[in-house]
Amino acid sequence: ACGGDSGSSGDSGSTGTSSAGEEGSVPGVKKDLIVGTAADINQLNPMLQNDQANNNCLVMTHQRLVSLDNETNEKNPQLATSWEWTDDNHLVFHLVENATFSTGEPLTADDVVFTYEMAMSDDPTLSAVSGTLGLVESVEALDTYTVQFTTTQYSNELLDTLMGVPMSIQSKAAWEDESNEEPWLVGSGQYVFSEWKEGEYAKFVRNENYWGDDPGMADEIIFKPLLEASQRVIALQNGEIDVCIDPPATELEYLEEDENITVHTQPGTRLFYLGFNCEKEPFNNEKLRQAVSCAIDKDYIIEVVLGGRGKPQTSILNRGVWSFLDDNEIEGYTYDLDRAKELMAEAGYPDGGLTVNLYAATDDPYKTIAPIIQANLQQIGITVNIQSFDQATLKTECQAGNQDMFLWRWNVITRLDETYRELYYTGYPTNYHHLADSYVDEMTDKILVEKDADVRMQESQELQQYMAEIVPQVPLYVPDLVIAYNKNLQGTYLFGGGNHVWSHAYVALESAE
Amino acid sequence: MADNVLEIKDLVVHYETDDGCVEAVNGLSISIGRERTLGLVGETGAGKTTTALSILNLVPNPPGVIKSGEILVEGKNVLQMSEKELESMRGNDVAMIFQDPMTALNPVMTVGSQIAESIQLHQNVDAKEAMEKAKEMLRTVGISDSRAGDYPHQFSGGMKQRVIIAIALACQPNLLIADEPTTALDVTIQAQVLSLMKDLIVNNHMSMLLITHDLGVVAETCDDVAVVYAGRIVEVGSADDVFNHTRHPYTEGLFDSLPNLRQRGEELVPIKGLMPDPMNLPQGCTFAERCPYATEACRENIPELRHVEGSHYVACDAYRDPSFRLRRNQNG
Amino acid sequence: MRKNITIEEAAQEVQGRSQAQETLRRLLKNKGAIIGMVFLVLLVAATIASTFIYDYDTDIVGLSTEIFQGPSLEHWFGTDQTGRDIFARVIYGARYSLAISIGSVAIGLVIGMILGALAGFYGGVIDQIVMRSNDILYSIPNIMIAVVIVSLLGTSTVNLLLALSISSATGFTRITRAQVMTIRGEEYIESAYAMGLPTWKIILKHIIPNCLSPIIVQITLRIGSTIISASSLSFLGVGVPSPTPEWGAMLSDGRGYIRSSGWMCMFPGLAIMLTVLALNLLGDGLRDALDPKLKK
Amino acid sequence: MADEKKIILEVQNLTKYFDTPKGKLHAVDGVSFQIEEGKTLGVVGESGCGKSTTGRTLLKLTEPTSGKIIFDGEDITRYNRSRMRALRTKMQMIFQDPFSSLDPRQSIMQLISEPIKEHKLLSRKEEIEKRTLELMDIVGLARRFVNSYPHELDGGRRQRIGIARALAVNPKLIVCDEPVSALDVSIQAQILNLLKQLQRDMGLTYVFITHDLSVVKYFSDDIAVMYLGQMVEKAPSDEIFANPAHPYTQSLLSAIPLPIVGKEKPERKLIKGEVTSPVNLPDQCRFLKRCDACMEDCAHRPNPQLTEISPDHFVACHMVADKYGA
Amino acid sequence: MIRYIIKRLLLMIPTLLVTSLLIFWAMDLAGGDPVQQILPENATVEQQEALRESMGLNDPFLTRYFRYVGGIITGDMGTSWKSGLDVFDTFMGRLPKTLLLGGTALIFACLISIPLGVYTAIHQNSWKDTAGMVFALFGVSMPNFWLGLMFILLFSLKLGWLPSGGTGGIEYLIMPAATVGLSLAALLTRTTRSAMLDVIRQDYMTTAKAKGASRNRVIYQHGLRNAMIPIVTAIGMQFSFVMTGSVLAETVFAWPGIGRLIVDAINKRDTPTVTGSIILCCVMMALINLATDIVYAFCDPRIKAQYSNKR
Ligand SMILES: Nc1ncnc2c1ncn2[C@@H]1O[C@H](COP(=O)(O)OP(=O)(O)OP(=O)(O)O)[C@@H](O)[C@H]1O
Ligand SMILES: Nc1ncnc2c1ncn2[C@@H]1O[C@H](COP(=O)(O)OP(=O)(O)OP(=O)(O)O)[C@@H](O)[C@H]1O
Ligand SMILES: [Mg+2]
Ligand SMILES: [Mg+2]
Repeated sequence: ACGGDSGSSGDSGSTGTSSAGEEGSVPGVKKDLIVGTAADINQLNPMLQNDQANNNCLVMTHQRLVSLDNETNEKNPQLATSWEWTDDNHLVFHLVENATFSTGEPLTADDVVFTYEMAMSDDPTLSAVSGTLGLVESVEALDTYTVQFTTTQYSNELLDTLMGVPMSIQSKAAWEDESNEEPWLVGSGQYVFSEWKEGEYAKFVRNENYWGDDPGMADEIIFKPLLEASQRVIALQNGEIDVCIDPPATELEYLEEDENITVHTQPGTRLFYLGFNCEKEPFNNEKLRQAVSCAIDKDYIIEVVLGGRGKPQTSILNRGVWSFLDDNEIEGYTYDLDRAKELMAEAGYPDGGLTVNLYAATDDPYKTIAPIIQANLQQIGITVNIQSFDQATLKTECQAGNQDMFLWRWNVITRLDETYRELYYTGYPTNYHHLADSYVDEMTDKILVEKDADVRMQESQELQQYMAEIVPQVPLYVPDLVIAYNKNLQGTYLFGGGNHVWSHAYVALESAE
Repeated sequence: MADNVLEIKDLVVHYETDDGCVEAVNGLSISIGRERTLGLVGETGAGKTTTALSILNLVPNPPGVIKSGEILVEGKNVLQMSEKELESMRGNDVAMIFQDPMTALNPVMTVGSQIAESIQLHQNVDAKEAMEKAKEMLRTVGISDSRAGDYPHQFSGGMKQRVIIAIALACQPNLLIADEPTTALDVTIQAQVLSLMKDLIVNNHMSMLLITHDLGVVAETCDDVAVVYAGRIVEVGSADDVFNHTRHPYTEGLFDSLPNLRQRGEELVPIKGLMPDPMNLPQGCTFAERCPYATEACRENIPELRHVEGSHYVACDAYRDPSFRLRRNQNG
Repeated sequence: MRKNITIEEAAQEVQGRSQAQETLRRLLKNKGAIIGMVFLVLLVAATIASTFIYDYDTDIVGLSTEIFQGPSLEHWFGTDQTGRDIFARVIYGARYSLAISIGSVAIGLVIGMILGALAGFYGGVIDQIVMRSNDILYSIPNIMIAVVIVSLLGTSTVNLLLALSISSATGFTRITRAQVMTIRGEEYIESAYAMGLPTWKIILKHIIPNCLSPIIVQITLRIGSTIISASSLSFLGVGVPSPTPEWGAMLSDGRGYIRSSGWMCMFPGLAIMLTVLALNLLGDGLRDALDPKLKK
Repeated sequence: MADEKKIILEVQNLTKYFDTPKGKLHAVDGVSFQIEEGKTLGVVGESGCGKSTTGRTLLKLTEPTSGKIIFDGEDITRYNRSRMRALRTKMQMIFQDPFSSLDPRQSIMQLISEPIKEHKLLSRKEEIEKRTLELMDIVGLARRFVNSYPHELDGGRRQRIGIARALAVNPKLIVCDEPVSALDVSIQAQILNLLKQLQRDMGLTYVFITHDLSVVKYFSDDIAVMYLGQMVEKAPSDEIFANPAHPYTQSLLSAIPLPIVGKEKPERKLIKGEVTSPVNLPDQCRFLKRCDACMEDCAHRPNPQLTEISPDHFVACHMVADKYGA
Repeated sequence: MIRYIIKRLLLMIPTLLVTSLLIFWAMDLAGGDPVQQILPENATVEQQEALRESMGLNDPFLTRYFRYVGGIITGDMGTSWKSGLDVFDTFMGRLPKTLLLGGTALIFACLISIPLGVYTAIHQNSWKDTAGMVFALFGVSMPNFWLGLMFILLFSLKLGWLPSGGTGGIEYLIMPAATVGLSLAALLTRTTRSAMLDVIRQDYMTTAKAKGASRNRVIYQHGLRNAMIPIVTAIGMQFSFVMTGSVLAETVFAWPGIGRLIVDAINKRDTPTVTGSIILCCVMMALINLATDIVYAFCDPRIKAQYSNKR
């Protein structure tokens, strides 16, 4: 698949067509790893950024106290060697003692305290995540390598929050250095930010001061936004990139045929769903919501949108999350037109004759799903007007409650509370369903603080069952997580949710060439 | 015969358009002697410009086609010349002046360089010398040479026409074709330009074909006159022959139409009707339709040019009857 | 070849042929224009017929399991990602492209003619204001204006129509103004004043009708270019929203499947191209037929 | 007295300036004259000297800058458009270019009947049609052209349409702006004959604008010579040809090429220089720069005014005025 | 001439003020709450409010507008809500890409269209003319994004000769530039042909021939120089077409130029980027127009004279 000139070197050359595979400083490892992404980065300040493209970079350049194990979903030590709740209000971390930042300076409790104090700041130019640390009262250093969090109450999920990318530990010294205009770029990860050409690529180079025993392999890791999915596929096949994130379902067969390319598939977690505005006519009518749920042919959607590479589900949780109920364990309103029509009648619309709007983003896959839903609902007499928005507007509109139905996605795989609270808790700003259900609120609060895992499991499953009954949303499908890459790609780890960690990935050079 | 600078024999030129075939010139013959000036007079659409263009083989093709005939410039047939020979003849042996000075100059070139271009094309001189000569030409036509660097739009109509004359005369051609050179000018300017042309022609021993519809201009300028009607010569002779011993009814009609010969208030005697549509010319004499003397025979035969006396020829079959006289000549 | 007829008879032969008739005669001699007209007539006929042949809900936007089928006897142009027959959609969709472009050109024409006529006829301040604002609009690429408008007001056919009519209007303003300014200086306008006609009658009876030729040409060419603009916008995702079988939207849909199902892009694009080609052929024919330069 | 001539049009000190980017353009600058009913005033001069502007201003097709126009006893100088519209039945215009002065989209019928309809001279359709055909007969246009369009006709016929249109309202005064200069001599003669005949039949008054002196001599009773917006000489036709007084008139007359061969011709008197631009003129004699005869002090004296040197013969020249000792 | 240029430059100021006001107003109407975009979805209401206040979004419209204009004067066009980058820098960073694409396309178009236009014009009504015109007609009838897609289908997917998108070496430029260039070439061919046809009919062409100039000299020295005037006008007008074409080609070929910058920014409701970029676009267009007018003056001395006359 690759031809090309090995002679080209230099910056722009290497971002473009380094398919020949120049050897980097690690023997047998290609100098650079080029990842074709579906979105460009836009902000590398961990506390101000809010999307996945940035996350993927920040997990390479920064580290957190605790990290999530890709395979086991266990919490692993990262900058902290151990941690414990000393009582309901105190969480104590013991830090690694030899950690350093990319600048070479040591990472100590002071940096951690500095980081969290900044995170809790209400100054929107410093932190956008203070809300998630609502129950933390203070953070203090007990000694150079011990940090204590003081909280208002015990929370099952504080640790999970602290695992999040925004909570990456930053360098106090860098922030205090006036001459450093972008102090947030200093982290302790395997790679260091090097260059960003907006719209073209973002380049990261190996951190030569890395303190751990798992350093990066490739000299450079380059993220190259190729927004059009088919273009990424072609670029991969032409050897312009080593990894193609989210290859489109329709083109997988070409990739699978290509002997230089590996297509990796694993069950995904991201849930695409059809949400209702439960506060407003007509979908404040539970029966109607159930009817809609019965009218939607999820298998067809999966076939069309994913070429069959995905799973339908009934639970509102992300697949694979602790306590998730698979379809054989939960009862819901699945595709059944007759039942849908009955429910329509029960809802007070025996002859249909209902017109509703559906808010959807203009991009894939929403623009493909929306017409299918439109066609599905036509069959039970509901006329759907599709209204397309960019994602930001869609969120604003949904928050304002202008939608009848909306298409959206959710991917939170560690924190139960985040899903229950942020999507369904009465009055929560991101509760686009505008659901106000005291039972849901009550259960959510319980699940947050319940220390007994079995009880918590049961509560969570009850809540899932309840949700499946009141249908604030119709969970449509979870796409399989598919990634295609150069067959020589080694050492890659995939986060279950599709948050890729590239810091250990590299392309091995073929010895026989 | 060899003394003729130009000789056109039986020229036929048609314009083949989508709407039909325009028979612009139909067997026209003229000749110009050395250092003579021939006036070609005729109404709009008579084929004067077409004839002039044919001499340089510049009839726009398509739609124009020179069907047949012979055009001898200094004894060489223009219609058989190669493109190269034509180029070296144009501007050098035969030069041409066009009707409308407003459009005949290239608006994006300085007048100096337009004159110099002509010189450079035909004489083995470099650009600087050519420009020097161009300036000299400008002086000759009465324009200060400091204006050589100006563009045509900075000149008035009369001055433009002078520039055009300068271009035409730059290489001292033997024959100058002037297609209505003064029609677009005011009378006072016309008088200036005509007298300038006359002087230059005489001084340079050139011959000229002057095309016009103004009989006054012909009388002022020309030695010989040819009257053209619907693409044919109907009368040709010396100016005195044509003006004072008019033979053709059409020529007579032209004179009768002129207002200044009569007293105020008197009826003019116009030629009745219009020139025939060159897309479907009538059979026979093309003027028969309008001719007060026409007989049935006139509508059938195309009259030949017949000799009258000296160099005077007329194409009118009425003279088969030897006693035939035009009204104009009856009392004179 | 040489017929023996008199001038009078000749005149009688051409008698009473107005300029419009003359134009039509010349138009009908133009092969390209004929091809264009025939194509357009067939297209309009087909799209009208498709109303009776297909059911919108099932055939045009409905779902089917025959997804991604290549062109075959059954599906001439193949099927798309939800199994819809592309031939049906292309034929049915002609109405959107045609309606949007004709609609926006019509709106633009009315606005542009009024503004252009005012600016051209009265000159002075009115002219300055109209032409300055026109220049501003003209200097921003049309597609940007359209993208801004549509994305501000929301993606819908009506907004698209509005956005497109703005760029039409600027074009028509210019051309009308130029025309009116030329015609205003013609002697027959002065002659009409001398006859004692009031200004409004002169504008209506003499100026407007004589402005029309280049405007008519412009209309045909505009409709063509607007079809392209409209589909470009749909392609960028700010035009007609997806299940509607608008050609640009179909192309935008098909783009994701270009490799596996190239026909999804191919046919709507061909439809656009041929329609615009037909309009251009007609426009060129009209231009030649109306061009006074060729009259001689 | 009984044969006291009726003055149909009187113009006093008519001025028309145009504002151009280069400055004030004196198109017409203080022109005065009178015309008796049934007579023809010829206006001659070089291109750009303001002949057409004078003609247009007479009909108030352009507003004069100053001066007075008295038509048929009425001072029409300040008449507005709508009041003028009613007067259009009395004064009409024939234009120079028969190609551009007819709306190409109208048939001959529409063209000729337009003024009739506009002024509601007749109301019934048949009457209008009948009158149109009559007018066509009058101007010698064959009736069968009634449904033709201008582009199908030759220049002479088109000019006949223009005349018919002007005649349609039965005007008293017609301003003819170079009506024959675009035509061939043979056609020109036909049109001149027609105009003459119409004047005789209908008692029309003409202002006849032209640059062709031979035509004007043949056609006019009085001749006014204009130069750069001003009238430099005015006299009866024969007088001006016999005794041209102004140096400009003299050169103009001598510049006409006469179609005479072999007989003695008047000597040529060429004018030097080009036509001066009428923008921002100095307040001196306007012919100064091109004048052969001018005297030393002409440059220091103001612009000469018209003086009567013999009955009805007016000249604006210091030299002439001095000579006749006004 | 210099005075004319200065006058034109000064005239741009009010135009730009009006334009910026319109765009600012339009983007304001569009809403697009930046706070939603900047902050994570779960930010608190207080945080949102604080951010709004700190960005000055709660001020009245005109205050914000004049602050914005004031910013522009001091060279600050704001920062993107999306990427946090300086708008001016972002635009300027992208501009070379668009100029490269547009410029290549334009040169490519001129290289094809001018000779072809002249050629067809001098062979008017022959089969060569017809063939050239059919090419041009297809070119103008083709939506250029579709042409781009078909190029990808053929050259990247079927033949594998060229990369399907992105930037890098010259091979990345070929298809986008050809896409924009071909449509442009078609348009310009038509313009050149008709300009040339007009010129060929002019008297001065006959004058030149009558001087004895060779056919080529007449066509290129006299004809083309005069025909250049309408051609330059057309090229000037086509800059807006080049921009439009670039937006589409940039989308089709993932070419990171300003067209895509603006379209992306509009899609993301990144108001500062949209406003700033469009204003800069207008400035660019105005400068290009001015440049066209100046080139004009060099093509046509009559126009040069007009410029000097206009005080
Ligand atoms: N390019 C052309 N295509 C078609 N017909 C033409 C063309 N050029 C001239 N003709 C026609 O050929 C005839 C003769 O034209 P030509 O120009 O030679 O006449 P002319 O005597 O010079 O007239 P004028 O006095 O108007 O200059 C006219 O009927 C004219 O319409
Ligand atoms: N509307 C106008 N605006 C500005 N200048 C004008 C206007 N109309 C005429 N002029 C100028 O006024 C002067 C006199 O023009 P006018 O048309 O009256 O001359 P003319 O004697 O009729 O010339 P011609 O013989 O060429 O018809 C000219 O210099 C002309 O350029
Ligand atoms: Mg001629
Ligand atoms: Mg005039």
